[in-house]
Amino acid sequence: MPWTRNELAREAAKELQDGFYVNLGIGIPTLVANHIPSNIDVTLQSENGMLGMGAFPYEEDVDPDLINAGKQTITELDRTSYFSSADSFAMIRGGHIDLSILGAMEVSETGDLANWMIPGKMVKGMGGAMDLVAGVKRVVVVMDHTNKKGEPKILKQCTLPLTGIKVVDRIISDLGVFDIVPGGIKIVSLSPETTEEEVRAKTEAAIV
Amino acid sequence: MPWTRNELAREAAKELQDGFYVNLGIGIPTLVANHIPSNIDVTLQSENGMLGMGAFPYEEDVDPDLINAGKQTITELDRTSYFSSADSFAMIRGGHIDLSILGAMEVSETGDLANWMIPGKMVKGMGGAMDLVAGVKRVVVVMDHTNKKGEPKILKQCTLPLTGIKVVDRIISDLGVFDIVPGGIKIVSLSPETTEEEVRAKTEAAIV
Amino acid sequence: MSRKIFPNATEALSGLVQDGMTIMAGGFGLCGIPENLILALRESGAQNLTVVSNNAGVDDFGLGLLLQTRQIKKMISSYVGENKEFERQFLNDELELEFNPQGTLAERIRAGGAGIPGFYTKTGVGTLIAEGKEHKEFGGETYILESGLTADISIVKAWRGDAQGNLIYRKTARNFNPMMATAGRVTIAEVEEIVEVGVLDPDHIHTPGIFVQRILEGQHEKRVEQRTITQRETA
Amino acid sequence: MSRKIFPNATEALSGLVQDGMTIMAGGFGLCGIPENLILALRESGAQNLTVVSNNAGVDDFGLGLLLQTRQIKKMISSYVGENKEFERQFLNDELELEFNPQGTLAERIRAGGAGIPGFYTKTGVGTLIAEGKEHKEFGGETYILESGLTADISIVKAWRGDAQGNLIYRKTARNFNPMMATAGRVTIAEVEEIVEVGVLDPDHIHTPGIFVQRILEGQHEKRVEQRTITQRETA
Repeated sequence: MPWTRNELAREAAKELQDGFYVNLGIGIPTLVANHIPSNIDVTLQSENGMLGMGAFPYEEDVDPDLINAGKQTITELDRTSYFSSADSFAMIRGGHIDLSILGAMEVSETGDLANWMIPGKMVKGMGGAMDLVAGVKRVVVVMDHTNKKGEPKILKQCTLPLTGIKVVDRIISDLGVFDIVPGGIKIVSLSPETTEEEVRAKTEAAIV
Repeated sequence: MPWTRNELAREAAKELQDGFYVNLGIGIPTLVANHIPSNIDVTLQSENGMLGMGAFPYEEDVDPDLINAGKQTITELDRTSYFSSADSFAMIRGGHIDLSILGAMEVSETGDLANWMIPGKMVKGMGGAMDLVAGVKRVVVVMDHTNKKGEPKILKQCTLPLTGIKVVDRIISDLGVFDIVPGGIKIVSLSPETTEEEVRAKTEAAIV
Repeated sequence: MSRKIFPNATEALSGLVQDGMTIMAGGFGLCGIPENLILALRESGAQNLTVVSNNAGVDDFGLGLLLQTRQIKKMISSYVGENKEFERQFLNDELELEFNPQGTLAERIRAGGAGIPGFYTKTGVGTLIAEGKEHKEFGGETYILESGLTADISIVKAWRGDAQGNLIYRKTARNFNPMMATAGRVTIAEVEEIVEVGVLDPDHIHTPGIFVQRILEGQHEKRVEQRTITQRETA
Repeated sequence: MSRKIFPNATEALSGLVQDGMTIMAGGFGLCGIPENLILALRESGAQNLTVVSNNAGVDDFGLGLLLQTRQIKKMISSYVGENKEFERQFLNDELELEFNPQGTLAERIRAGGAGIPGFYTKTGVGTLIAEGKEHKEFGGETYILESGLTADISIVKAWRGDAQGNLIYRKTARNFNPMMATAGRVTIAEVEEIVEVGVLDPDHIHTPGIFVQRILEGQHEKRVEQRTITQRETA
């Protein structure tokens, strides 16, 4: 039984460790914030220039000067600090963020990631994704295991333009958790009732 | 009659224009601050991280957290801002300072400057001098025309290790004001009773 | 020295704008954008502009207004997803577009203002972004060379400013504004409030006045792009 | 999260220091130097240190204390003029010295913390500093390649800090401290006052807590190097 979006976010939240500084991408990764265990302390970075991101505001507290990288209104915390985009990406590029959780269109068995453009379609841009995958210590991808046609998204080689090469450490799909290791993809765990056979059938990358 | 130290500073102060941002070196250049005409507005930068440098403090206002690049205690002004050394030299290197007035050991006829080291003597370091001459829009040197032995300090080529090449725009010596122009040094003005003949005798560089 | 203060955005731009110029415009999404100066730029009628800005506004606000009037020839951005007119012009080859990774864009602007013509970064290695760029190894890893960016005019938005040009930004409205302020040959800042010189704490100033040649007080709509809220539980 | 707070400098250094390490130490002259951590480093007895610091203190204060004990093998600095023991050791070949132009030093440290392994600068072109370095033309001008600098440990001094590691500096005591805080594999900050988390205004924080692994409250002598004063005219 594949994990739901919410279950995927819950699985991804297991990546969080006490004291971690974390950048969450748009979509399912954003939901991870709802699953942070109460016994650990995690600080969220927003690449538009904020460390210590709080929840969405109450209606009356909406502040147009306070948004996250998804352009959503948010709140600050006691610990919050603000800085410029140059300082924000200095933080990212310099390897100071412990973990980034991102969405993906395709991942290769060597950890290449494609998540920003589909040739022939209107390209919106890579935003901060290339900087995040290049700079953050650990990159975890959250994605559906297959595309809408049921075709594998975990491939020998990506077919779409890349966001980064050899950057993904772990994939969390609706079918399970997978690590990028020498030689291919290693199964860490599977969602309930999912079999290795099913995963093999839905994965182009070598499973080791 | 050669200009005194104070007269030299007064001559150098004529370089200041309304609205200028200026960095003054240690020694005679520091004295220039005492000669800023009251009808113009000049902001002094101190490369250790301050824009808008004030005078020396009264005894009771000495603040160890407030010094200039010469490590002297100073004061702040209404307009003052503080920043890091990286931001300070970004300002300098990026060409945002209008004028730097510096001391010199030697200047060549093409505007090369030597003012930081004498081989065989203990070298204290170049501090911010190389950055200033490379980055500031206009560099004016204030110096004695000859060394203690009476030998020229304005040379065809510098003999001492350089601070920068082709960086000096104007020399103000105790004998006069001289511009670096194509082909050599051009006399702009002379100190009282100083003759062009005397200057030629005390200058190795071509005078055009 | 009140010569830096201008009565409004139109006056602040006057005598500066020419066709074909490169303009940097601060902001992230619609947050911290120089609303008044964008409107004045539209009024100026300047054509064939190259605009450096992380995003391109929405159809009827921010830089979208300059797209409507076809004043922009080229955008240098990291993400332009919220603008239909942009999409239409781009797909019809009426608009040039240069994508930069957001961090590379931010750093290129900082470098431009800091007198650094080039720097090496890991970002984009092995991607389309790296094509045609110099590659170099440092400590066994591959990096690509990116260049510094400057502009003829930078237009930025701050919270408070003074007659010296000192600026303080508010919360995430800071974003690209501080670097762009350093990278313009001329930088114009619009602020919500001009205060007396001396009111801003020297330790809190984000942009020292040396970087700002003109400043004006503006009216700011501060439109919200995505109003995400937490519902109060009713008792 | 009070795990970042340590009771004193000795505790804050414990378990971290090893012989041969590279240490960055903030400050300009004696202004804004991590007095307590320098003393603790002396206490630690660590040998053969490479110290990155704009200056080298004076004979009996600041980094001069580590020169007295011969713990420093090499200094990377821009100016070392105020230290007789330094001069003696250097002239006797007991100490290595690498001079960097001050702006190049500051930028190398910023680059190190920002994941930039190299950048081009005009500073030092045509001088001893340029020897052996790659030269490159940009827009018809010549620049040299300088490399990013990082450290095993950075020791910095701030005015106020909190348990999250957020720091605010005071006046010109900021200097090299913010960049060094970003460039240490481990960064330890000593502050004059540790305040409750939430006291520091998020818009005024100079160093976000992510860069600071350990923090302590210290006693600061804050010695003045050159007490220059204006005499009051007596009436």
